[in-house]
Amino acid sequence: MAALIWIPLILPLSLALVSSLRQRSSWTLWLPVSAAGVLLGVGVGLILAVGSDGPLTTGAGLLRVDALSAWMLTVVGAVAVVALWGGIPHRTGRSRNIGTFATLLCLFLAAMTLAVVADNIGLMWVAIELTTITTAFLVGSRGGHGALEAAWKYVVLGSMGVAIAFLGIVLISAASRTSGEPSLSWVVLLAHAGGLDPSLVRAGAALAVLGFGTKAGLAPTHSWLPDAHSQAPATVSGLMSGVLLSVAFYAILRVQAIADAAVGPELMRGVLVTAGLLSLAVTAGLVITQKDFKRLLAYSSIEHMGLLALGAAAGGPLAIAAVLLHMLGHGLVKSSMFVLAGRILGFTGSHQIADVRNLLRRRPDLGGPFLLGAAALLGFPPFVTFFTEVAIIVAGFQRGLGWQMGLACALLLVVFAGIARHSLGMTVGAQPDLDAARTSPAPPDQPARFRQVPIVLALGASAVVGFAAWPLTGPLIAAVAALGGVR
Amino acid sequence: MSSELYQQLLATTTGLLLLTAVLQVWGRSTVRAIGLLVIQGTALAGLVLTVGVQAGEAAAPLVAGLLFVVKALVMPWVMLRSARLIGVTRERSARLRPAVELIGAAGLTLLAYAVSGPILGDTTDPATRAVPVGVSLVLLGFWQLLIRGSAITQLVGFLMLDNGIAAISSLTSGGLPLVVELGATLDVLLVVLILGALVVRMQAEEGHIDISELRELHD
Amino acid sequence: MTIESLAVIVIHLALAVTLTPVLIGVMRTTRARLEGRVGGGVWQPWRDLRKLLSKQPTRAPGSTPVLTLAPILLMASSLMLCALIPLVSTVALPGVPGDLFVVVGVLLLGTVALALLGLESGTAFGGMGSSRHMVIAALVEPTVLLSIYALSVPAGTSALAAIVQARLADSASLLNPVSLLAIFALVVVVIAETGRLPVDNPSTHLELTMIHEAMILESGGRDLGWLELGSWLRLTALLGVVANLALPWGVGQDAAPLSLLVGVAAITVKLLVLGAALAAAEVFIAKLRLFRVPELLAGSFVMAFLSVSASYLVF
Amino acid sequence: MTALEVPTHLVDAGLIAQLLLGALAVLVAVAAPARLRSVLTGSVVVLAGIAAAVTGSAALVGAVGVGLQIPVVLPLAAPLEPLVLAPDRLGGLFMALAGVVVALAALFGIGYAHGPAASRTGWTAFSVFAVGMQLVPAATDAITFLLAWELMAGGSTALLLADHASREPVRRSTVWYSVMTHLSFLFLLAGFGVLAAASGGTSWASISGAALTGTPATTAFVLLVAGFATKAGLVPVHVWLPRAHPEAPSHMSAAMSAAMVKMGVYGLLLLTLRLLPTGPRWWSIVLIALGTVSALYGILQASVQADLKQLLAYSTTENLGLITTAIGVGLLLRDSGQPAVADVALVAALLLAVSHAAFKSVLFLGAGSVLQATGERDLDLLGGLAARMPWTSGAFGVGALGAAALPVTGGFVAEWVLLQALIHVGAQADRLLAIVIPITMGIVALTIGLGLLTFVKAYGIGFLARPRTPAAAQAHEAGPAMRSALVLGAVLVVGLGLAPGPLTQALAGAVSAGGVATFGVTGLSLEAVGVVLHPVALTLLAVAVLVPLVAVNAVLARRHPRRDVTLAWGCGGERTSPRMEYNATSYSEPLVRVFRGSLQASHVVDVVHHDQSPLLVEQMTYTQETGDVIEHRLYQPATRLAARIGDLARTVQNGSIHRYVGFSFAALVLVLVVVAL
Repeated sequence: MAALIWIPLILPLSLALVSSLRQRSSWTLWLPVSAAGVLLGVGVGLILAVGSDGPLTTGAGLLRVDALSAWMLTVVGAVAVVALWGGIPHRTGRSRNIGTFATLLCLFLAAMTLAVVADNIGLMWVAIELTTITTAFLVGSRGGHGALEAAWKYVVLGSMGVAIAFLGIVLISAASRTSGEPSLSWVVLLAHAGGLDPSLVRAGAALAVLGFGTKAGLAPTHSWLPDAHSQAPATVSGLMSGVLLSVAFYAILRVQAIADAAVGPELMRGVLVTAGLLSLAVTAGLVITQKDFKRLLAYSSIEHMGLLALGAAAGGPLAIAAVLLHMLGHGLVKSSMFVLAGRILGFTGSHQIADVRNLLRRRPDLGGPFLLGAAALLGFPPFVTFFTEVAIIVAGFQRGLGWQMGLACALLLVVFAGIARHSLGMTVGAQPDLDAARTSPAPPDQPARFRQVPIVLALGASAVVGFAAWPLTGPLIAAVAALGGVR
Repeated sequence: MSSELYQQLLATTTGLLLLTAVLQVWGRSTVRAIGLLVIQGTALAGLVLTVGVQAGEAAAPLVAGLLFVVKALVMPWVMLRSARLIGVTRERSARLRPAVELIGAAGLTLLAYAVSGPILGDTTDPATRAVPVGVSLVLLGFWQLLIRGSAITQLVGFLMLDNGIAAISSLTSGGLPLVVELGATLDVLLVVLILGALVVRMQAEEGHIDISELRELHD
Repeated sequence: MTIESLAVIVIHLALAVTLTPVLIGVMRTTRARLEGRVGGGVWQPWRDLRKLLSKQPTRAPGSTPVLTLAPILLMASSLMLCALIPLVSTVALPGVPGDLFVVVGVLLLGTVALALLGLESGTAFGGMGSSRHMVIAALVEPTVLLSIYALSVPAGTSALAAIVQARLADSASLLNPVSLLAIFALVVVVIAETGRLPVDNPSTHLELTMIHEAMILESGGRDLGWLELGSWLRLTALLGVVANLALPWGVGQDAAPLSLLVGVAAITVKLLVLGAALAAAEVFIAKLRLFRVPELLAGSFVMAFLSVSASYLVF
Repeated sequence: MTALEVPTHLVDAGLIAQLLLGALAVLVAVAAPARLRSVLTGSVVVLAGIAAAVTGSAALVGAVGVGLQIPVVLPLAAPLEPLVLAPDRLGGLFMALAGVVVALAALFGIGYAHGPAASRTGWTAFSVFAVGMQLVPAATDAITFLLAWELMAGGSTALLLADHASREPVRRSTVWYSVMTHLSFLFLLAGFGVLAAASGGTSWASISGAALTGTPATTAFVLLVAGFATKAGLVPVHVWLPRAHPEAPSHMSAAMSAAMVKMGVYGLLLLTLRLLPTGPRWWSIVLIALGTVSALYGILQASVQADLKQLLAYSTTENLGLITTAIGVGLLLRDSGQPAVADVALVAALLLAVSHAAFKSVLFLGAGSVLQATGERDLDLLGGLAARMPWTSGAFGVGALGAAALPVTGGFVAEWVLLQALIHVGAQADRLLAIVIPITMGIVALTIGLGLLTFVKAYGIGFLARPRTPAAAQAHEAGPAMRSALVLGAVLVVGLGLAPGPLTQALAGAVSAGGVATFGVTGLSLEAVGVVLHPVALTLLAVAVLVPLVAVNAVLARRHPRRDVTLAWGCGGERTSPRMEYNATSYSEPLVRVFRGSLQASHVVDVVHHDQSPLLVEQMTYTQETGDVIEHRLYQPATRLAARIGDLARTVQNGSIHRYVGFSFAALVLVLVVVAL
């Protein structure tokens, strides 16, 4: 069974090779989609395998899949399918760099997989830094001043953050020397958590969380995120928001588990609560007068990461399960939202919220899903985000984060107001279309319907997954348990 | 290796690291900064070798060699090439007055010593006692990123930061597993390559590499 | 019991219908005499009524059933009032004990009928009268309910019959502050609800000061007859309530013929005297500007409020 | 009272039926052809409403079920407990209430819905909203409650958008509505969070079992009251009501106003009677203050509105204020050792809720019928509809009677019970009561008075006299489905007024109040305070009075028949233009003057002079705007502040990479210092 782990590592790499060889073929864009599909399948397979046989190890112990990794693999696969499939352009000209684009996407998937299946903080760090490298070109791939600027900021801020994480990992590694068996393996660290040097673990874990928090888009190290998300092509924004942020947060969860076991939960709780509240505050402040809809979605990602941080800070099986589920729900919805944003951009030719009006009337195929997606992001039932938000807040209260959760609720309201106002402003209204001539609706044809499929699937899945006690609760509980269980 | 020699070597390499870092903050010449990076990379490789040999690790020379090649040769070369390609050898404008820059740098070095003590605890291990130098390098690298407007010097700052981490890594834990070390070095190299490429593209598209002018994306 | 109370109700209605025009006649005559005029005589309202009821009413195209129904509804409401309140005797139907809130509800039905009729006329005057009428009715409401409240607290019930009985039994309570304040507030209520001076001038036809008259300006013939009688009956009923609350003596407590007879005589005297007093007082009062009426009503509200507080805090 | 013998599992079956019918409705809404969509979906929703009414009634009289567990993917570890639907008595009442209103609204919607409201989305949203709302009172734990609550909110928000493409204000209204709804949700979430934290569970049983007191209880009380008050549209969180109700399709307005806001009341009752029954005395004072202020402010605003649906919306605030007042009085008395009178006050609250549901449905549906017939909801442009729309006019009239609390309607009975509770307070020994109760009484009385004026205006201006515009002159009567919904609603209003006894008795069971009995067959006896109300006897008496009167009138009418004239109206002179009629704005003018302090009306007189002479006036325009003081003083500054913070926050993200590096650097230094300390 352990061989399964290699599939999502090798396959994207080989597909990357294939697509780099066929630079001009637009079908290469389907390779990453198939890779993501395989990822999803392997993820599900691994969930089943881990569920029956326990964690799988391979690659000289460097790769290990426990319930949490399997869960994350599934999340990555599911979200990537949506983002990649939805992002395939309607009509592709023969462009020179299609193949490069596909190659980078495949490499990105491989890196994500590696990050999730590595049983070694260092290796995971390497994988996460690799994603910075692959996405750097993707972010800048559209060309132009904005893309260049975004790519620069992304790489500098991202690798700076990841460097801090590396510093943290170094310190954790140093801390493990006192326990007799220097190691960077999750399992070993967690097992010997009691023997770790407390002050080094404190520093290391805090720095690691700060560093991975940069990649996860947590304030105050979130600054690269709105720029990168707004400039990257829709697919890439979707992938970054739905996959990259979640995987970075997965790293935080792993580090937190070790730190909590070694020095108690106070430190991590403090750091994560601060980061979470700051993220919510940043989002609240910046969505009110937001003018760019892709940035709006980017800030919404920061908000959701803030929520995850609060959930992780709360801890306990309920909150952690909610965090893991939220990654799935948020990823599915956010990637479809970015895909839609890309199509809206193609339709109106503008990033500006003010330039997008009456979508529901002019392009119901964009406006309807966009509004639904916004509802899901804002946490309306039956979308799964409702359950996870509620669970995180309730668990937070229960674990003694009273005023913090109260503050979070207040900030969530502002975020809600901002996002609701803007998304309604884009989709509904009775104003006459001033630019109707310029943007006459494209005749809805069969391919257009086909392109709706990933979005419908994503939104549909996020609507029903909250009620899917069978078959999801079991793997979810197992994933929580893999983090060291109940604290 | 005798204890004195070990300590001497440690002192020399870490001293060199700190010296180059401060010099980098001080100066404005891009070329000189890149030159200092070569020294810094060499010192780092020396440090890693020293610590590795002292700890009796077989892979130490390998890692040190790798570091030397990448940090003291390849990266400076890449940067120098980028700088030559775009013909920029000096910072265009100062964001802060030089005095402020240096006072800040001094303050950060002090901070590094202040915070390292409690984190590391009381120790007599000479390597561990040298850790504040690494922390200073990290902070000074950040400082460089913060105060410099040119893309190239930012890159220098980033590398300094990275050197600092490598130094800390070597001083505290005697290095990480080889595969991680390799991967990390490769990653940093790739980042530098990407940034170098971006710098060239920036010069081509914008006509300058002053990143404080990159303010098109904002709220 | 039921038969007796039905008999009492019949007596109430008969008395009210016969006495009311006389009461109006007495009031008008009193006023005329005091103002140095001769007046139409005590029976003139009777004659007016007969004349009006035997004239044809009119109907405009597009008018709604309210035109026909409102006068009847006002009459019905006024008659119900007379049936519910203990004018002659406190004997009441089981289940319909003349609860004060019910009485107010029935009274308001009449008010609403009048107001709707004013609007139905479709003229500026009708609407104006209706609007003013309703504003006053709305502002009077707190006084009404609070004075009821004040009177109910000592009796422990809001049933009018029971309150009158309680006051009869404990005549010391008639002159205490609670009672005085509440009765005074009620008098203001009666004045406002029946459109007497200083709230409204029943004899004016100066358009901009009219309230009641403006609403019925467009009505004629039989409609006007019912409207006039209905409004007068309201005056009788409300004056009767105040009279029997302030001076409960003479109200019968059973349905025996003698006590009924005494009751009839007592209420007749009380009503005529009170009516004459009211008319006499009106001679000396000028009508208030409409927008000073709320001040008057606020004053009465304060009295009612004080009387409630007094009922709790003093006794 | 003995619990009726109801099959135990009727409740469960009813819940399943509601869920299935809701799903079926969504399915039909999506699948049915456009021509049949309204009829089919509407009918299914009517059935769902009836199912809720039956289930709720069964639960109200004491039937219990096993409960229906909702599967959720999250592990139900502490503090979460299984998500179970199982209405208790109080919940049953509100479920039945919601069901009846939903059935009426859907029946009306069959004929009314057109355009976007009759689209797939429109009916889907309505179905989701309806079922969500019906299930709110069935929840037995906080999470289920919030789930149903948000389904209700989401469905209503979506349906509110129905007319977005034809009227610009819809968007703004929806933003307000969704934000205020979310405010309510977040308050509830935080409140339940506090309760869950303090009691260790989310089910009502665990929370009430913990018998919380002290800071957690107070915090939760404040948060939850704020949340429920927002949903109930109480001042100062009422601002969504007058925006959302007018813009929603009318069957939706009816369901929102008659049933949805009642979920706020249900929440308040749940909170104060079940979850935190032993609060300090000031809690009830808070409720009374909230309630009285809302009642007075709501009716004042309603009385000066010219927009029919906005008027009705503000009147909802008033009625909900009265209900809250009644609850507050009940709690205050319960804490003051007067349980018998307290029970009467609580029963009054329930009666007010039920009667408001009945008459407000009729009123909003009537307004919808008018809107459909004329395209107008501005009273200043209506008039004369009684002659053209007799059914609508009659039903609306009955509804208005109910809203004005006149006999013999449900509204009258409810306010009668409330007034009885107030005057039977034994306040002699208690100075707090001696101050609070009379003030409450005064405000309630003024509210009742202004309510009378408001509804005389609404009916008189809208339906009587002559049409003010061609649109009103060409109005036509509503179709059969709408008509039957209107008539059914009107029957309910009168039915509640005529036979309050049995219902009240059942209601008393919902709040476990004693001392309420049926008097005779239909009458109501408040044994606790020793008073009776027998509307049927009262009606019989009225009939007895009316018969001779009508007979006399008929005789006179035969002798002197009514004469048709063309010159009537306008003092018998030349026909005056309908423009000279009093309209809604002029009708409330005296009131605007009297309450100028709190209404803050602004007047603009625009005079256009004649060309030849400035002394001659060619045209005059008078505009009166009455603003919402609370909106001006509270919300506008808040939104301005938010915008300023937004502008300020933009400097955080000003594009300078140095600033961004600075953030990271500061965070790094901070972390280093913190871990070193």
